[in-house]
Amino acid sequence: MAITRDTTVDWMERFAVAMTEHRQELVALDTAIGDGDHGTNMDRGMGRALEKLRAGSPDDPGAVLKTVAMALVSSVGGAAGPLYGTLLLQMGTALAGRPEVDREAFAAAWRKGLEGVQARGKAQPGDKTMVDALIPAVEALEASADLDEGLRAAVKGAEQGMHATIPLLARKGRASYLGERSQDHQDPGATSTYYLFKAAGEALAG
Amino acid sequence: MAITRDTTVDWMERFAVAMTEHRQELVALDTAIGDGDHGTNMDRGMGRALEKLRAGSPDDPGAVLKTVAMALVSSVGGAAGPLYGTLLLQMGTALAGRPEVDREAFAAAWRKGLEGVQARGKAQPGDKTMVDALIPAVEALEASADLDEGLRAAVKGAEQGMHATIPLLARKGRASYLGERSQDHQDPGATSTYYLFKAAGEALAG
Amino acid sequence: MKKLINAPDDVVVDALRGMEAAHPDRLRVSYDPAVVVRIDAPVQGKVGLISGGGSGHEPMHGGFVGPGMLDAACPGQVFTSPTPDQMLEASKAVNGGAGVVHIVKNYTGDVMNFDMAAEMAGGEGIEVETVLTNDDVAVEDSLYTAGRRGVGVTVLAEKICGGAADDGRSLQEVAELGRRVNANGRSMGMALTPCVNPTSGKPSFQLGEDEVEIGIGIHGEPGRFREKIGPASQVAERLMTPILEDLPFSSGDRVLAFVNGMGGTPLIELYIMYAEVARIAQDHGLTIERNLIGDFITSLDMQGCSITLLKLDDEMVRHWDAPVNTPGLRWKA
Amino acid sequence: MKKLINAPDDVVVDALRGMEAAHPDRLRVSYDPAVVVRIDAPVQGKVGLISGGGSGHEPMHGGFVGPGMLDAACPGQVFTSPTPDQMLEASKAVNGGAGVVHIVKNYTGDVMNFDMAAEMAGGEGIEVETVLTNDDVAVEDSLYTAGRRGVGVTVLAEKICGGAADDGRSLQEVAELGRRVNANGRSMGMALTPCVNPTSGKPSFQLGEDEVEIGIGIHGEPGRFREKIGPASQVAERLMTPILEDLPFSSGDRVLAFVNGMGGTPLIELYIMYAEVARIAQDHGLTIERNLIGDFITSLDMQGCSITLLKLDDEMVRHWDAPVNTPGLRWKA
Ligand SMILES: Nc1ncnc2c1ncn2[C@@H]1O[C@H](COP(=O)(O)OP(=O)(O)O)[C@@H](O)[C@H]1O
Ligand SMILES: Nc1ncnc2c1ncn2[C@@H]1O[C@H](COP(=O)(O)OP(=O)(O)O)[C@@H](O)[C@H]1O
Ligand SMILES: [Mg+2]
Ligand SMILES: [Mg+2]
Ligand SMILES: [Mg+2]
Ligand SMILES: [Mg+2]
Repeated sequence: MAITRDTTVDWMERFAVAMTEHRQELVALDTAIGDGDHGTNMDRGMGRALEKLRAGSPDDPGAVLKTVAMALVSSVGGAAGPLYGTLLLQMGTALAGRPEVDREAFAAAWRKGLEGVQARGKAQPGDKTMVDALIPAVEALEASADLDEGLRAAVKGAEQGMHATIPLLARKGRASYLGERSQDHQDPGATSTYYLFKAAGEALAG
Repeated sequence: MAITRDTTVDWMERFAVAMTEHRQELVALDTAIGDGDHGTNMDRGMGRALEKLRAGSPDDPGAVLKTVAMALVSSVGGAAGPLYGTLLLQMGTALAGRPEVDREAFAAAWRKGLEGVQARGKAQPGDKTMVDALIPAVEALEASADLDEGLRAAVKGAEQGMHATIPLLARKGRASYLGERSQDHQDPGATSTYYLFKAAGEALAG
Repeated sequence: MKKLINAPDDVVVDALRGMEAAHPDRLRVSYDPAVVVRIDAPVQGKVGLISGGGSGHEPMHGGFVGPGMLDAACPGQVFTSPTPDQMLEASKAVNGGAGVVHIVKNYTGDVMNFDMAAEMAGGEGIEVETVLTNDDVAVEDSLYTAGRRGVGVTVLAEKICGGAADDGRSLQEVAELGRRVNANGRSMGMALTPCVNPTSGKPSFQLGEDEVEIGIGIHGEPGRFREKIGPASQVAERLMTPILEDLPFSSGDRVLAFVNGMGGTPLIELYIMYAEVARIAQDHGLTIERNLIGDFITSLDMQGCSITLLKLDDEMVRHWDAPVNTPGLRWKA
Repeated sequence: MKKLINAPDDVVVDALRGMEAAHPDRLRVSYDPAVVVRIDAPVQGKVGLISGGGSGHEPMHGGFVGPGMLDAACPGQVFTSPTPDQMLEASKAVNGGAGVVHIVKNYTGDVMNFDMAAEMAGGEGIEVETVLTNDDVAVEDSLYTAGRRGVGVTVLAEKICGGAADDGRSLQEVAELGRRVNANGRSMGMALTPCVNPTSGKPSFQLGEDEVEIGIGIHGEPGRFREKIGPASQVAERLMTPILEDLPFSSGDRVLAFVNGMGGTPLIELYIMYAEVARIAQDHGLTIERNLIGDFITSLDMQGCSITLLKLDDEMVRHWDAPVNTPGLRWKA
């Protein structure tokens, strides 16, 4: 089964719910190695994104992601705003005009999004950022045969990437100010990225 | 036995020691109904006064009291500075030129000092101030037959006056800002005044 | 107690050393007796203007010494009024032949020490006029108490009298204007936290985790009452209502609104308070023609604020707007 | 958490309402997107100067909008960088045809949002030059980290670039000067207490009753190390030593010394710190030609301070001394 406008909207709504539910968890993670606002920022941003979705009613998956991207860029701020904004903007652009999206196109869009995030933030794998959750998830999606399997694998990949950030020493973002004190903490952005894939798995799997 | 220059210096030295020993007690009393500096102010002031006594070596009881008065005026500040300064300045002036001071002259000097304090501070009896310790002490000194008896009576009078301030509602000084909340607290200035008489009893009795 | 100090007993002297090091071009600092004097004092023919009080209220008073405001300030120990010898020294240093105005906050200690100083200055042939400030509506005023405390209006009186003195007004005129400013100004303060006096090292009062103290003084004196903290809008009402009723201020009045921080409150909160003050003033038909927002008369590290409203007339506005060049207040110079 | 606010989510908007109510004669405030613009912007032919960042650092940046300093400021949520649409709006509002300088503190979020804004502004034909400040020596700098944080130097760069822009300098010249200021400035901060973010309601870090945190950031980021509190002289050494070694500053240098309060520290303590800074500077043969003491780049209610030293040249001094008229910094106007 392919990804449609409606399942994409469902994905974004589930992600918004997750950001509200896990707001405190993300705040706690960001308080430990950052400035404690990641949960608040993402929750505020996705709330704004849903408003825009309802107002604009975009008519294909790409347009949905672009709408969310613009809302995040103009309401999240911090590092996560430009990063998630760039991620979804690149994905939306890659999917422009397609009413239905299959695994291959979806994986390609994620690749473009990942490239956009790295271009914007200059983070390398292992720098303890959302990139560490993105890479294994995107690679899993690329490697799998069909969408359902790919989504399952991507969620697992994101989860592993998220956990893998715990021992890492942060080299980008606020956490890098802590040097070694940034170790033994899970990266907030990698955690919100895992929830993005988790929501995708729930909404987009047939 | 009459009061001499040396016994007057001894009196002031004992008062200075008392202000150091009871500094915290006076601070605590002033913290409860004032701004917590009475002990610090008096201790600092009497420390300065002893320096001046050693430097100046005044040659009669009146001169000793004037020296202490000027030192207090220029180093205590707050309400207590002008009040104790005026008290001792008036006493010193009253005793000017006498190498030896008997009970009668001493009592008369205290009366002048008390009048000076009331002129400076406008406090009436019962306003919960040092005046409430001064009045019974001075009256006792005036009423008694000889110096030793007078000093004992004055110390007792000051002590009773000091305790009598506890239930009073403050009408002068910072404590008056508290209205009824100033009740059930002993007045700091009445307390330091009691120590002034106590030191007199120790130093001036034959 | 955690403070950026060397030793509790050195706080005032060390801060004066900082003032002297920071503003050698504007201020002369003497230590015994402690006096801060504008560098070019005495200004011949100009009425001299001095004030003083316990330390711990910075920038008041030393930070207000300079052209357009005070000619000298006498810093006492923390929360303890200065002594007559300081005030005499200051009066001599700023007397340009036109007499000296003493601006005195109404506290027993300040009043008695300035009284002695005025007597001494008179003895040395210096004409002194005293302006007593007592604008704190949190304290009930009566013949049988020490009367109201002088708080926020003191800052406004120092600026406005400074403008008038620069403008060549006579000793009487400057003093009269100062008294008029005091008569038309009302203040009230509140605290979120007590302050910690470096000498005692202890909080000036105890306050619950969710309590505020309404009607506090600037020496950590507890206030009229305490209550559970409410929104800024409610705190503003608590302070504005007694202020508005006391003068009273009435619809059509032109006012200066002064939102003052107690020392530990961030500016962002003072602006939030100002928004509420402006709303309430408007609801009462007042026109805020001038305002002042920031830490000007503080209480060490206390968190909280005070509000002062001054009913303006043209002369006050003119002298408020006049150039001022001090470390703590500066414009048009 | 006890604060003078109405609700955690309204802090920034309510404070902006206060700014708008307090300074209608000088500032224009828009709320969506949130931008504070000087009333007479754009000034034709003048290089436009904007900055922005998370709120909670007041008076920076909104308090520095006005003649001689910033043309506009973009306030983000508390401690969260603002968004590109705010910066684009501000750039449009202040572009007088000579281009716009973005003064950006080096934080990942600020940098990325300003990058996007610069791209958008370029798309609309506005020439943008970015000045990145990264003066915090508490953070080790390297290609493999986010690099040093921008702190105290930002205030100095905003004033000095503002003076240059008023002086008719070109976009390139103003940006170059700003970069030179950053290259010649170093800062370090410390905290006696953490700050409490209104959104989380929790202290940004834990500190013992007798501990200080050395090397903190302005968002409650913990510092390099913590130690038992010592006298002000020792705290000053802790901050000055790495600053002096880093540039390095050497005997004979002319400097501007900036002692900044973190928001909850009383002015009297900042002057005590300044006395120590002046002593240390003198011991190292530096000449302090200018100074700034007070709360200018704060961290909500945090108690503590930061020290910034800027190695001066004649051009910097001239533009520092130039008239400035903003709510937060004002002289000669
Ligand atoms: N340069 C970067 N590249 C990729 N991701 C980054 C980068 N810097 C920060 N991040 C991500 O952003 C997250 C923090 O986001 P957030 O707290 O919202 O922003 P801020 O750090 O500005 O407060 C980090 O946990 C990290 O995953
Ligand atoms: N008007 C007054 N007349 C007489 N004594 C007074 C008056 N006002 C205050 N006092 C005395 O001064 C004492 C307080 O002294 P102190 O704490 O040193 O001064 P301050 O109140 O200025 O801090 C009070 O306890 C009271 O006994
Ligand atoms: Mg964060
Ligand atoms: Mg006292
Ligand atoms: Mg006192
Ligand atoms: Mg942030």
